[in-house]
Amino acid sequence: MIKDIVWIYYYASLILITFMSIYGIAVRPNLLKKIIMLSILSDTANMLAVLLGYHILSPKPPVYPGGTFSTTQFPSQEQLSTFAKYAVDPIPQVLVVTAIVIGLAVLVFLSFVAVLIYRRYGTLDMRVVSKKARHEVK
Amino acid sequence: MIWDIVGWIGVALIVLGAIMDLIASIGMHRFRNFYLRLHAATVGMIGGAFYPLIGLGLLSLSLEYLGITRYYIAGISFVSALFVLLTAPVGSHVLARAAHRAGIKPEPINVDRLQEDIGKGVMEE
Amino acid sequence: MARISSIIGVSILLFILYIAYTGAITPMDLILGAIASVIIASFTADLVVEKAGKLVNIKRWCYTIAYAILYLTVIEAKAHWDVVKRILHPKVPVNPSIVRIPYEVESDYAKTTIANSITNTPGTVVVDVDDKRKVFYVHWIDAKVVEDEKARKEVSFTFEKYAKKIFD
Amino acid sequence: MEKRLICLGVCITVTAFILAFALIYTGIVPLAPTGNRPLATIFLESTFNAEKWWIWAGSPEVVTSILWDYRGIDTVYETTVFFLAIIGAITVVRTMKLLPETSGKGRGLTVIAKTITKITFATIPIIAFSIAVHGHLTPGGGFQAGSAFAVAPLLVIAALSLRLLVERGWGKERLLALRTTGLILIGIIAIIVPILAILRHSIAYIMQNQAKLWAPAGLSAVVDLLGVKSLLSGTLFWLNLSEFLAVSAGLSLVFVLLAAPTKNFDKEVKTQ
Repeated sequence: MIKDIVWIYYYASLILITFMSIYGIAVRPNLLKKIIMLSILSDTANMLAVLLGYHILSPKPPVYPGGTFSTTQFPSQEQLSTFAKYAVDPIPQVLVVTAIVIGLAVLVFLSFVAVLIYRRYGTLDMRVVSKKARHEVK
Repeated sequence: MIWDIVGWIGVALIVLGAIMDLIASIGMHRFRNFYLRLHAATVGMIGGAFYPLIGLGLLSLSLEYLGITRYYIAGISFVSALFVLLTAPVGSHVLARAAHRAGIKPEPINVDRLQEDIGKGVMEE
Repeated sequence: MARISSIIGVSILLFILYIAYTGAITPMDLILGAIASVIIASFTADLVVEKAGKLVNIKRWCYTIAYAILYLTVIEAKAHWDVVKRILHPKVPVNPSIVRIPYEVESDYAKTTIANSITNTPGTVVVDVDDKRKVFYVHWIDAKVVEDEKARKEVSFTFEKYAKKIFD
Repeated sequence: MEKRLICLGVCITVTAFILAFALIYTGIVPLAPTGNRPLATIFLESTFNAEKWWIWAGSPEVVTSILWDYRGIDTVYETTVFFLAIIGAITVVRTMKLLPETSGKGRGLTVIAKTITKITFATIPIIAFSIAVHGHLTPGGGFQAGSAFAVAPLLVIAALSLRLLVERGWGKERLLALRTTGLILIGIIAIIVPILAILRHSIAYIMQNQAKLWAPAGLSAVVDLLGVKSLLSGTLFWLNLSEFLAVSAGLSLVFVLLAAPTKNFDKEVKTQ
């Protein structure tokens, strides 16, 4: 029962952070704060994916059979089956590694755009920037 | 036998770290200005991060069933602890300096020698 | 010549760090660590080391170990206990001041050791440092004395004694 | 105003809990699972199982072996996206010349911050290298190691100065060249197994690592050094190493360009 409550709490807190970051992206006028909120949003999505791959572990942490650094013998099929029963699902983690890289790429590009906007308009407040840009078009 | 004792020392350090973290967060709440809160943050940094990392290293060294992985965990813990010890005070110092330069007054205060020296023009801003 | 000796010293330290971080001593790790530490030392050594001779001085290393043991057990415990008492006391008694603390060491590492030791003990934070007049400005949570020399005796006397022996 | 904010907070929290309940009891997300999915079990059992030699990846690090061995092409495209972003960033500042004279005064912070930054500048690269060369054995890998490495120039920019970095040769052109070298190395490693296979009159796929049942070619997973067998996991080690080179140079380049002072930008913003 307590386990279930903890689990619901995990999901609810992630959804809460999602709401807050969407609020920040939509309402805050400062471009830098929008970018920070966007990175928080992508991190929350990654966290959700990792949480989907998690499951209740054994009392002892699972230890990889066979030596990790110097290999004298390879682990057998039974050892690996026991390990696979207790280890965490690796596939969401693989997806998250990819997603982190894409998120970083977006962040790098957005920060350069922010730098460029600041050089051009002297401010990062999007209300002022859009007003100035409209003025320029006319 | 000796490794049992080392393991229990590690556990004790980790528990001590948890308590220190709790006290530090209470202190962050109860102290009333930025500079005083830095002292509470130091409690959280050294008592709450450095000692538990040492404890984690000792604990993992004492766990036989981890095999060769335990040296790896212990090495990472000790090196991280060393880096916390080196870099945490620099963070506090830089934050305090930036706050003082930004004009945040350390209230309440008895004597502020830095402000006096800046007023005299001895200490360059 | 000085450059080569400092590169050798720094690469030995980096190699020890690599092995400690990796936690394994297979031949592959040893070879890769040696190559990497020499390469990294070659482009950072002149920043890190001023005089390579100090690196191999056994006496300085002994003082370092003695200071680490003394600092991490006795001094830290005392300072923690003091601040924890203040936090948990119902009235939160504080008596803060920013005091001047002069120092007399020469090298950058010694200054940094003193400043980090002061900041790492809860209750004292180095706010600013003046290189020309050789003073730290320290925010002290319980300023019993505010005169320079007395405050120095209270706050940084031990740190300075050891820092002088280790780095100067 | 205060009341409205509190109401809003309570409403959002309640909505979040209701949504979490809905997600769980409609079966979209699992509630406290106790076992792995079959696919995960297959991956966990096959990446380092010498008995199933026809699908093993030769690496005990499951994430790395899935990433570089089973889904290698995908990773190549992901790397492409990241480096396209860096190329886009460079295009934004393409006419900028980064010289020591035009990269700031170089005053920096106090002596304490400077000394510690020097120490970390020397030690972060060796830690990052350790993460990179154990990417096929422990969690971590080329990208993570590169990100860790790029913290070193960032700290130097913050505490010492950009000028020192540029004077020591961390300029735009050299970092770009290093990044390109890393990318070319990734490309070469991706096609080296097919080339070897063609030379031996057999077949292999691009990005292949170990020998598969239908493509019996591959690099050896174990290397014998001075009588001790160490895992090298075929191409995984070399891919991690070249990714480390590319990512660390690319991210350092991004930080250096972001920290460049306004003067360098002025001319080109006016021309655009």
